[in-house]
Amino acid sequence: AVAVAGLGIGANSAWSANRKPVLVAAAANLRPVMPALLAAMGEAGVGPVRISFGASGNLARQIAQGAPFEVFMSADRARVSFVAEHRRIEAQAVYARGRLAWVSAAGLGADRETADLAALVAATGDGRVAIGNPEHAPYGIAARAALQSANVWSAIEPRLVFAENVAQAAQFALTGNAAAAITSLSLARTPELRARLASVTIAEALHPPIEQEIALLAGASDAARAVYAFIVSPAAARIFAEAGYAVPSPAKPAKPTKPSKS
Amino acid sequence: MPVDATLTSLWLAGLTALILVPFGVWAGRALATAQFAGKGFVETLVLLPLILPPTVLGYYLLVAFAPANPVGQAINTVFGGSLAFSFEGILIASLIANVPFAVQPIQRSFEAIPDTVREAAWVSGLNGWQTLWRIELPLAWPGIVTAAALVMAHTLGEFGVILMVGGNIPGETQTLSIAIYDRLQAFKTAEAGLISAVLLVASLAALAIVQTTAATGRTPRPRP
Amino acid sequence: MPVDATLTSLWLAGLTALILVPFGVWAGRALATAQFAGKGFVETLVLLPLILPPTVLGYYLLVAFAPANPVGQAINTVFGGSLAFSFEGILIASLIANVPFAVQPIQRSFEAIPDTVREAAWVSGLNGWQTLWRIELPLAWPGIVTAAALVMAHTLGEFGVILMVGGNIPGETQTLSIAIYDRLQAFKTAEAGLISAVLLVASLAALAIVQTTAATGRTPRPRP
Amino acid sequence: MALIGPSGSGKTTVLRALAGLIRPSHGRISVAGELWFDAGQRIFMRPQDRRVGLVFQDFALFPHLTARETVAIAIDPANTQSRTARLDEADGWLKRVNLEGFGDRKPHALSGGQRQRVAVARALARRPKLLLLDEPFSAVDQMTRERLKRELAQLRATLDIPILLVTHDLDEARALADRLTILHRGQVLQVGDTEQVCAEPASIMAARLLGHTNIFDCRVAAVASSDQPGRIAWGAQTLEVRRTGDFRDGDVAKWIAPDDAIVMHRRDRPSHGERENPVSGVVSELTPLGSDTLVAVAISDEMPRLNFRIATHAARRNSLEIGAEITVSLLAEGIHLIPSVDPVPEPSDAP
Amino acid sequence: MALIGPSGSGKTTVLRALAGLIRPSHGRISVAGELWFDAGQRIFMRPQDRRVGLVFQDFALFPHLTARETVAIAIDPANTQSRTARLDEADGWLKRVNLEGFGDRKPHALSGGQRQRVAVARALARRPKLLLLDEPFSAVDQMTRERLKRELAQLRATLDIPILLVTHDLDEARALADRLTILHRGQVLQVGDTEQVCAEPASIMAARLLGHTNIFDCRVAAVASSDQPGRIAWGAQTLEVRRTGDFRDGDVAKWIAPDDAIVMHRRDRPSHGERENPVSGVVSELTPLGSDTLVAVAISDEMPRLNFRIATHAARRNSLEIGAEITVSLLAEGIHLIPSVDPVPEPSDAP
Ligand SMILES: Nc1ncnc2c1ncn2[C@@H]1O[C@H](COP(=O)(O)OP(=O)(O)OP(=O)(O)O)[C@@H](O)[C@H]1O
Ligand SMILES: Nc1ncnc2c1ncn2[C@@H]1O[C@H](COP(=O)(O)OP(=O)(O)OP(=O)(O)O)[C@@H](O)[C@H]1O
Ligand SMILES: [Mg+2]
Ligand SMILES: [Mg+2]
Repeated sequence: AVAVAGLGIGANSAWSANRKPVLVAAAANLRPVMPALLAAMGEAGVGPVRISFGASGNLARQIAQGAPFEVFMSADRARVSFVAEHRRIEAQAVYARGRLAWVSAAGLGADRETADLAALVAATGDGRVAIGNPEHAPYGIAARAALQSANVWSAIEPRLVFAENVAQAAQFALTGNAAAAITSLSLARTPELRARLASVTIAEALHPPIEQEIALLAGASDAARAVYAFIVSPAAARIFAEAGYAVPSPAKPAKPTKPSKS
Repeated sequence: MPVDATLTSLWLAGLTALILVPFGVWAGRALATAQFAGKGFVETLVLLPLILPPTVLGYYLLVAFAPANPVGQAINTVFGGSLAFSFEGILIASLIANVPFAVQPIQRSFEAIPDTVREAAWVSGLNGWQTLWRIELPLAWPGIVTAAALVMAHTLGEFGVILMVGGNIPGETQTLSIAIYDRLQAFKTAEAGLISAVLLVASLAALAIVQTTAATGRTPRPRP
Repeated sequence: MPVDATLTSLWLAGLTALILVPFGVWAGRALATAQFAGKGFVETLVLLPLILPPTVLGYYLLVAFAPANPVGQAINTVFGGSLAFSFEGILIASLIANVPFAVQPIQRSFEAIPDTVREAAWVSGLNGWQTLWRIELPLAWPGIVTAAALVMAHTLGEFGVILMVGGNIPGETQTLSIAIYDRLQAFKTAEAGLISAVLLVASLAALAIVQTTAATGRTPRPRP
Repeated sequence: MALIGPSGSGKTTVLRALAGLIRPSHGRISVAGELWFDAGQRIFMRPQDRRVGLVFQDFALFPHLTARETVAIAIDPANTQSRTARLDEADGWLKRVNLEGFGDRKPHALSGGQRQRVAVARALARRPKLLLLDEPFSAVDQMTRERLKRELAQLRATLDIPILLVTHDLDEARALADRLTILHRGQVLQVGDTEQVCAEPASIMAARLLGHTNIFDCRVAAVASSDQPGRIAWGAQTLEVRRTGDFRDGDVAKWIAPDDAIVMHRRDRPSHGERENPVSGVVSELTPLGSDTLVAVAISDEMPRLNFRIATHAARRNSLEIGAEITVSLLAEGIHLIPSVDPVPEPSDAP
Repeated sequence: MALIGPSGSGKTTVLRALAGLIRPSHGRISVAGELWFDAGQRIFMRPQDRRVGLVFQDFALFPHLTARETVAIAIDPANTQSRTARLDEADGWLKRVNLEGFGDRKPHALSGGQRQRVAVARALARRPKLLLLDEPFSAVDQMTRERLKRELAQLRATLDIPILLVTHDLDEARALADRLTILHRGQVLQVGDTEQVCAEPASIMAARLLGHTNIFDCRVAAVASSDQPGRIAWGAQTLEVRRTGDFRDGDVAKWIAPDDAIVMHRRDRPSHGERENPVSGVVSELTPLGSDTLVAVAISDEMPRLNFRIATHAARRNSLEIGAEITVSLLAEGIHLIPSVDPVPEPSDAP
């Protein structure tokens, strides 16, 4: 019975007294999926956990500087490598692949399974289009790749605005200041966005995979190991898939993981 | 070095100070000399932009700028286009965020001018404007310089609000502080450090100039 | 309502003001009355935390706190553990970020005290401490209150530095402003709006109290 | 016109009202035919438009301006158009207040008296229609004060503007003002020709404020007529007086006599006016005050003492000493009667 | 001890040095056996430890404190331990400066003279070892001034501390001080017994500062001895003098005579001292100054005029008017000789 609010703040004090919560650093794009994950963890007797969301870059840097997180759920693999340069990692694995979605308040013209980026871009007229920052945000890098693959990069570039992360990109579209945004599919599927924005998935083939990697830091507690094991488990994979992530066929461990209790 | 971002930052800091300091003189003087009912309330209101986290402030500005709502429509009409993601937009955001820094120090320095000096100016035939220009402004000078320095420094360092309403467009809304943040996020630590150093040295130089101007403008304290 | 974050924020704002205001009195008075060589430099240095973007400042603090470097080791020895990601850490970060707000207004208000009043106190037999306590502090009161109000308001709204140094750990380093930011990131607009409103009302109330105290403490300006 | 009154009596407040710095709750002010203020008609002319010169009691100099600039600010650009001409004119005013060479100093580098003179120069430079001086010579030395008074007297002669001088120095008031107003607790006690007010104060308070120390009870024994002196009973004595004002026979009153109406009889030879009201007593106190000496004479044990001044050399020649018996004449011309009770309470400036 | 000198001569600066507010570049200060300052030995006692009472020229009250609190602050807690006792004592001091009932007012609600008296009360309440008064009565009315002077005289009698009084009022200096120092441009011109300094200034500048207006050229014709008066040649006249100081026969000098050494000959009857140095001339100016009248007499066209005061009633009785011929005697006793050239330049306070 781990009733945790969407933000994971409510590691509720009644039982956190006897069981020290696992500190998990999670990339901001995981916000929408986290409630479901936490619920499942609770049912599986894993946890309790306390989640700190943040930009993966910030989180990685903080962990590298010794932040007391035991589990790091990054938005890409580069951040985990960065952490690995500074601290020993006990285990790491890709737990999900991010998918991009095109969202727009103005509607999409036609209801399509996958996006025809050229048409979508054309439909925005001279409106602004928001993407994550292609310099560092994993979804921003992917969005740029997708736009380039669709040969619309040069057409749209002058009209692009760069958000710190996908959530902010979505916000730009949500407030109506941007005509459209490329955000994560997981965000696009949240009730808040679905209620006000039309969305369409962007084909994964258009961009390099957004491999979201999880790391278990050296010296982690048993509880943390259990959290790690749960995230890379098929049960979690189902939840990720439902939330709009692509799931790595069999979760492929980069290093052998210790046997988990689940 | 991100030349564009540097120029944007300097331009933004300069314009913000240029607009806010006269406003601060007007508002600070009014708060210092006038007695009216809701004065305490207004004084607190002035501090409001400080209380809200910059990103939150930025978010609400973004909502205000949206073409969908009446405020946004009005803005669109006035400025002939949306303010979001434009230099005008971050300028307005920066103006709002810096109001406390402009008003407070100037208000205090006007409060420190004795009434009898003001009255002596009137009796000498100076009208309101001349009194302001020739007597009050020179005496309030230290406070005005403090305000200018605080506003400029804070604008150079402003991040959250501008990130929120600016959309990080190079040459338009990407400021130096956002450029540094981007470098840090991209793990280009050395580059971030370099830009930070340049920002610091440039700002310190600018502030030193401002403070020196203050010192020459500042009247020595009276000897008994 | 995020009770933990509210408590953390209030505690942080209160402690920061409590520590910084006395420091501001010391430093502001020294800058106002003492004449020394590098004074202009020190005055500019005081503004430095304002110039650096909060996240950048936070980054450098984070690096400084790291156990790997000598500064971090020294800190570890003194505080018996790393400062990063602890309440002590964000407190120190917040102290550094707020130095300009504490020192500048207090310095100006000490500068406004005429030398002869200070001398009259000495001649009346008050030693340095008594002069400070019974004459200078009451006269500098408006500036001190301004400083306290600015520091508290700014700490409540501080975001970047704390996000960087604190690591957003609920119950320890997650402040109200970060909680609001989190809500916004999660598109919980209504909740974010509610928390913002509560933050605003509470801060305005606190500031109103502070400003009223200032008004009663503030001596009316002399009538000629 | 001079304004005197005890400290806190409202002199500065009157000047501030005239300058337009405060709005009285009632009354009207009109100067040189212009209506400046009328509470009833809600007319209020701004200080800028009133063209007054005001020397503030605390000077109120501009801390950031040099003496020259301070004075130049008050010079009307309509009269002196170029800035350099105004600065030159300012130098002229500074010279007239004996501050030549101090034009470049800011107030903090001037002494008290120098600051006050800058304030005087600023007020004069305005070429005012009404000059208001709040103790304008209090901080300057005798020599400079004489010079400033001469300047002021000249100005009065040339400019023909009303001047209101607040001063605590009666001699100054008598030398510079033709009319005198006595203020006490915000009320006008007496107003009139300076010499007349000094010689004939209307109340005990006014007499005290004018420096009278000889104030005694009496009863009118005979009213004076144009050809016949009156008589008053003072203790056991009867004194002859020239005027008895509105008093009637038998009225209780106070009589006062200025210093110079008391003439000491010389030991060696008769003095002028010895017929008039001779009074004998014993010297009870001698206070040398420089060129003059203050003499207190006890007439009898129960009666208050008579005070007068004589030149110190005269005192010496007449070998006045404590305990000596002397006779003085109280000149009938100088004796003045005032009501024995003041309409206002006793002297004190309690709030 | 009184300190006089023209505006800007450094009086305030001297007081500040004595109070320890500035460090002179050289010299030493010792009071009541304690060494307070010695530039050579690098001794400097802090103002707090010097126990001086200083009335600042601009009062320097504490803007945030009431009059009572202001005075209480200066009361030594070592003498009066409880705070309420100190406040009560402060009320006592306020009463002594005639400010009863004003204890709860802050400076901004007090008039100029009231503020000054609070400053005086604060200085006295310190029970100082040295009392420094910078024009402490300049802003108060005559009546209050007399009262304050009486207080001060009493205090001097009871406390036996040195008092240094800066004043522009010579009479005040003569009434309150036994010694007098004349300061000019930061230099001591003369110091000595008050009456002696007044009667025998050492230089032209000192004479002017002491208010002497009769300063004339002469040549010593015969030096005085103990039994024989001296003689000086003044234009065509020869005057008898009692003292000739260090001058020798034939020396060029200036002679001065105070007002009271000039005695007018009455029309009607001979006046005392008429034998001495009779000089005749024509009244060229008459300036009534209240109880006295200033008379200027032109002896001859090329010689400067003699100035003296007589009582206004005496002027009236002798029907003095401009153009009238009169004769005056210059009392030999009052004539004083001074060098005809001052070591310091001409009077002026240019920087
Ligand atoms: N702001 C104020 N609030 C209340 N009372 C005041 C205020 N200012 C002045 N007073 C009082 O008003 C009275 C008149 O003050 P004013 O300054 O006119 O006196 P003044 O005649 O100029 O005295 P002085 O000769 O001492 O300068 C005084 O009793 C003073 O205490
Ligand atoms: N800070 C300063 N810098 C330069 N000169 C100064 C400064 N303060 C005072 N002076 C000059 O020093 C001289 C002495 O000043 P001080 O105040 O001692 O004069 P004072 O004798 O008290 O005159 P007053 O009777 O006018 O008060 C004056 O000429 C004045 O202009
Ligand atoms: Mg007054
Ligand atoms: Mg002085």
